[in-house]
Amino acid sequence: MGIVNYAPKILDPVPGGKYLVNMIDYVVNWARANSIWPLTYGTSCCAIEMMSSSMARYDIARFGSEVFRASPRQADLFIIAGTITRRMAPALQMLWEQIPGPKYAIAMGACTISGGPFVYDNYSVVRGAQNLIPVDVFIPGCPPRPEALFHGLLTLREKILHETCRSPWKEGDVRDVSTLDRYREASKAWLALERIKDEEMAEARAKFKEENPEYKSAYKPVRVKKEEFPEVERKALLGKGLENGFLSAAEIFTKTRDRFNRVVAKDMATEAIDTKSEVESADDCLENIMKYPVDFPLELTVNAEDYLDVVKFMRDDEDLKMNFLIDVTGIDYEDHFEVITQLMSMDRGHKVFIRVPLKKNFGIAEEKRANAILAQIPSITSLYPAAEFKEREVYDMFGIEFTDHPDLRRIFLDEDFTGFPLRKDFTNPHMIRRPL
Amino acid sequence: MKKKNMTVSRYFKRYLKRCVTGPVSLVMGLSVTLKYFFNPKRIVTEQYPENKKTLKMHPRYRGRLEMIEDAEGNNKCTACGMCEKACPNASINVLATKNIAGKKVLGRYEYHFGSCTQCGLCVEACPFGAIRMSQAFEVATTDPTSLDMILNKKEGQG
Amino acid sequence: MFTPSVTHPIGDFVRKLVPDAMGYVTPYLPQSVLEYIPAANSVVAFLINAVICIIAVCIVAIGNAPILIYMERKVCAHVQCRLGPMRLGWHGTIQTIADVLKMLFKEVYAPKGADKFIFYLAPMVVLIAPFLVLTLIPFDKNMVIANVPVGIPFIIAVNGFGILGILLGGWSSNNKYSLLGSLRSGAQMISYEISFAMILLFVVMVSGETNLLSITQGQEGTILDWWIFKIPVLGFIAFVLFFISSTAELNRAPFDIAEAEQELTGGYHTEYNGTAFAMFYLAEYINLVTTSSLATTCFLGGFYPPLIGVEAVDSVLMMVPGFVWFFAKVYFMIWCYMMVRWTFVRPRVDQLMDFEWKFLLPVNLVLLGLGGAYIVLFG
Amino acid sequence: MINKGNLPPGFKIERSESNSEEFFINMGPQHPSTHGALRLALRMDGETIVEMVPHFGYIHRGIEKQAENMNYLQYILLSDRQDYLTAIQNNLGVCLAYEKALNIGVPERAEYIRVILQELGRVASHMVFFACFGGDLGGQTCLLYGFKEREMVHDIIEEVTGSRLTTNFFRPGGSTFDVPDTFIPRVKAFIKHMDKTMKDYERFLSKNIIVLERTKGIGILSKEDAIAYGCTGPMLRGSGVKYDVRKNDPYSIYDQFDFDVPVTYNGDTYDRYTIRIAEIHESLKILKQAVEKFPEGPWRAKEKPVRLPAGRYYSAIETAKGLYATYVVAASGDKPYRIHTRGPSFANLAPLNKMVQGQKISDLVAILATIDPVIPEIDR
Repeated sequence: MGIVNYAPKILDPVPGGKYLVNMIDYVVNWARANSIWPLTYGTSCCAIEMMSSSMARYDIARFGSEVFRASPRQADLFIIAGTITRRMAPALQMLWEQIPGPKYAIAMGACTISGGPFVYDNYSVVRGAQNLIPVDVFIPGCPPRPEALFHGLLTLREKILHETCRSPWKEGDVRDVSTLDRYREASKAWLALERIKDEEMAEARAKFKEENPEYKSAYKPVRVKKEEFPEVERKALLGKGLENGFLSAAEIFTKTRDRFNRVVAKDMATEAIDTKSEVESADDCLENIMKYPVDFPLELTVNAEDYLDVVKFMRDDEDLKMNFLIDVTGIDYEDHFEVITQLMSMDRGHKVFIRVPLKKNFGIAEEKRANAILAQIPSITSLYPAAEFKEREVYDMFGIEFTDHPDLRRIFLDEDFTGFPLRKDFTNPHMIRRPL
Repeated sequence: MKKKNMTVSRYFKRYLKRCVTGPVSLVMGLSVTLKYFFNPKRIVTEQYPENKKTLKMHPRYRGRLEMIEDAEGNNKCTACGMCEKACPNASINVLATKNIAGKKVLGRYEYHFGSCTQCGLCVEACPFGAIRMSQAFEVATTDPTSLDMILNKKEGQG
Repeated sequence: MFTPSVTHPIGDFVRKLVPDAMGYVTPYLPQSVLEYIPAANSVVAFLINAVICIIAVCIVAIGNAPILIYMERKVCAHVQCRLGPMRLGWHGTIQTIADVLKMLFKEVYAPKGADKFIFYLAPMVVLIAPFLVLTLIPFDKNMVIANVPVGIPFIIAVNGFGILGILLGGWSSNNKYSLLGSLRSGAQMISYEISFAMILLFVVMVSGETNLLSITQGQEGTILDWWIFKIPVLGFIAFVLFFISSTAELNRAPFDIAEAEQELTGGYHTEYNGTAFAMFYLAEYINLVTTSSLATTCFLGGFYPPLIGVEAVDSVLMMVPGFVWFFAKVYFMIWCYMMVRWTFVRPRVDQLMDFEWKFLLPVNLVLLGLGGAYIVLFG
Repeated sequence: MINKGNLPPGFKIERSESNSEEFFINMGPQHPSTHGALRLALRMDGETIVEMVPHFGYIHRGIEKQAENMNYLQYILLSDRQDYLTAIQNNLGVCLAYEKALNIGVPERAEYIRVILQELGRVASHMVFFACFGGDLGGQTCLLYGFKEREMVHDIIEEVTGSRLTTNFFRPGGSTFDVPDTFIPRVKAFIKHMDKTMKDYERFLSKNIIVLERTKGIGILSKEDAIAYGCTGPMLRGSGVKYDVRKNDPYSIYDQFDFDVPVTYNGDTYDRYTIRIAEIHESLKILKQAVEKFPEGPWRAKEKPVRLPAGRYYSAIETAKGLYATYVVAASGDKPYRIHTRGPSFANLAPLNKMVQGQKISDLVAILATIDPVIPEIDR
């Protein structure tokens, strides 16, 4: 690229050289503006629209851009399609650096302009690609239509055509807008304006009031009439497995209760940890179960000591045959965690959700608590291999340790990330609270 | 595909079978592409910048937010802030002011297009039908600050 | 052996022109120089000849490449129910020129840790083989640059150069994907070289010539005299086998495991950019021209028109000059390559090897045997 | 000598013999065939994969954290962005959980709208699979063919919902809008077109010998493994388990339609491909029935403010990828205490390491294509 930029230096002294330089400019710009090869890069929804734009119906090839290069070294254009997370940011910057100049970037979609749907309450999304790399064209939309992308491409084309070798392409600047809270900024600016306006208007308003003491606004806003709809009763459909042998919630409960007498079924609305020493009676539990429609899965509250045994029993018992693990997840309450293991029987069709309340270990000093593991529970990876990733997720999000887990590492966040995001008291310097 | 205890005859049988079925299947595939190649009617491409005049979005298409204004530029907004609350990521600032009678009216309807997800929840939430989603889709820009827009031309009525 | 001999018209013209021109110059030259004139005469003639040949090759090779790239884009677009380049020139005709210009003005750099000398050498090495092969191709009766008696062995010998460039490029890039790609490519091309050579040998065997011009001249007559049809069934099988192995030689889909964008993000040329990448790109398409020319020469009757034995039609066909027929056939071959490329999926690397060693090679050997038998019985 | 100590994190297999040919390759996060921002660390022996460790989180957007401070309706639009290929199905999954909580039913017309859009979404998603599968095997043309038909679906979806991809359409008790008059004729035309084109596409890819060679016997997932690893959807049915949430845990009005659950028993890449093709046909079958019986009437139940009573609500639906479950823990107020999504792709990716061991790097691409993961739904 360097050669062209020397053209004015060499040719200007020559008589008529200026015209030659202009001609070179024209040819080079024409080539650059009409042959934009994008890089194959996409992370989420916008990537699909980017792909759509290269497909038969929209056909980006008409602009000469169908040559999507997988290697950044052969690309000219970086269409940043999709959310950029903090974990992805270094990779994104590296890709940008690998593209040989002159290179251009299009921020496609709301996520890459400002963070999009993930602006507030978010600890992992970079609010806008312009924080990381210089962006030339912004295409708002979530995701923008392929036509909008083409419009962006044409906008970029116009921009390229304005380059000359006297003012050649150079890498733009990165703008840090990551801490920009547009809502609060606008409100603040408006408040300041309002104050001035109030001061200015005070007299006029007082005068107006004096003149029309009985003033009532002539404007009556009309509410939009909404269609009336009937109320419909919900039908609870009962599931069935691959074979017969569906057990109702009460049957599962009694079966488990026979074996483990500390297992209880609480009202689903209760969240309190079992502080009472005595266990609720089986009848109370059955009453709780009966309160809910048939398509609500049974939720059992199990002690952490019994947890592994209960799961093992459920898996191995011939009638229960819980051979499928739907999910393992957690909930953070103020004083305790709850790990929820969702089991299902593919053959029989019934489901059991096992709630395991775990007391938080408040022995850890308060300042260290944010980054410390506060509870432990045995891992069920040996029973269900599916649990491996799920338990890693719970560990990553809540800081609950799963003992005997084969590979307990963070799964979604970096190893050096501070804190566990799904705890209610989680704070992060990058997070902006949602203003409403 | 590899079976260890395959006899020689079976191996050759399979070999010969594949020699026949293989090319046939390939020719079948080729016949599809040839059919598509020689039939220009199958081309489905819409040529965007050239078809600008005929290109129309569906009536429900959610482009960017816009204010419904009458001929004089008056809007129906009462600055109730329902849309603001409905917006999942605070892309709307309903900035209220007091008019000369001291009544709360809309001062400025600020809309951050750059973060708008075009979900349409604000339009759903608006009790007075003051806003709608426009059909605009040619929205690319080189200047990100132009994406923070003010939608109302006039103060609210009241 | 390598005396460039553009046969009749241009060559004669040059041979005549040089002494004539010297006649004008001699009176002004000192006596000491004049003693060397007979020798200088032939040297100058040689040089002028060489320049003409180089220009001719470059026109064929480099002039064809943009057309081919455009053609490829259009063919693939129409197979895929879309339009392809539309906005630059009439139906996007000058799109490739923009692409080439843009690539020439791109920043060029080698990745960190790359062996810079070899890194930049590789794309040039890749270009050598197709250019050398092109010199041997008879485009028309009088248009052959080097009418080498050992044409086919020479092509077989030279073709290996392409692998070298790819291997060097992949290795010097300091990238695991590039290395994997070049290793795959090396293995693939060396294997397919064998069947490629064997089919050329089949042609040599049935035609009894190694010189390409003679091979072409052996196919004079109607369409049935072309080698593809002259030997019933065998010729066609040989042609199909040639098509398959040359596709592999070309590293084109479905045998593009060396590039394998979905697996290796571009294979051996992952790390190349700007002009160096353009050279790889160019080499691919020049290779396409040479291989198609070879197929045309060996199987499709070279520059001879497809006569069908009906006098009225034939006389019309004969009016079209030979090189037009030649290029028409070449472009038909290229179109076939393109249709295949945009239809089939890519086999795995070990299946590719299996296919060569377990299918192509045995079939080739059988074919050679049958060809020999045919010659003995009927030829 | 490779022992656990000097292996990168995640790798487990220890090999006693020294093997100097082993090397590590990093695939992603920007790689044409990892379907977005997935990163796979590969331990290779030549072209053969010894072991693979997936690294997630390159598109972890903290949706679940964000949901805690959003109201229930606003979460529906975040569910669009999880699995964007089946956005319209995710919408329904979330709405079903809300409906359970609010105890509101859905009128018949709304149910039909739901079913038709669901199945259209499934066809669209499977067409993307068809496209990417062909594309990942190296056939670029396939990529475009698949997307061509998908565009038709998205045109219909756009006409109904107002957005091509992120629909944000369903609400507890129905949907935001009624369908326009052109909806049913368009769906009918689409079914007719699809029936014809699928024949072409199957001829193009299904019997192709290279595809057969590339996919048969590759990436075998046994029935036991499929269940143990929590695979759902076409992954599970490809391995011979006939489990479909639409049949086995019915929601909406799927119990009123006559359709089969295709199932194959080899559990290899080819089977997972054929399952999806068969599912397209089944979806078309449902669509035909639904279009025939499409009723008039109210298209929405009475609107209620979406404030869930305290409790826990679980809903499961079958998206194109598998079991998509939403678990809502509601406290008082209009904001969820916690919403958790069980996405099918996350579970389906779990056995990948087991499936690719001993296969070639090209097979990895093919296997990954038939798992058909959507990474934002894994990372959430």
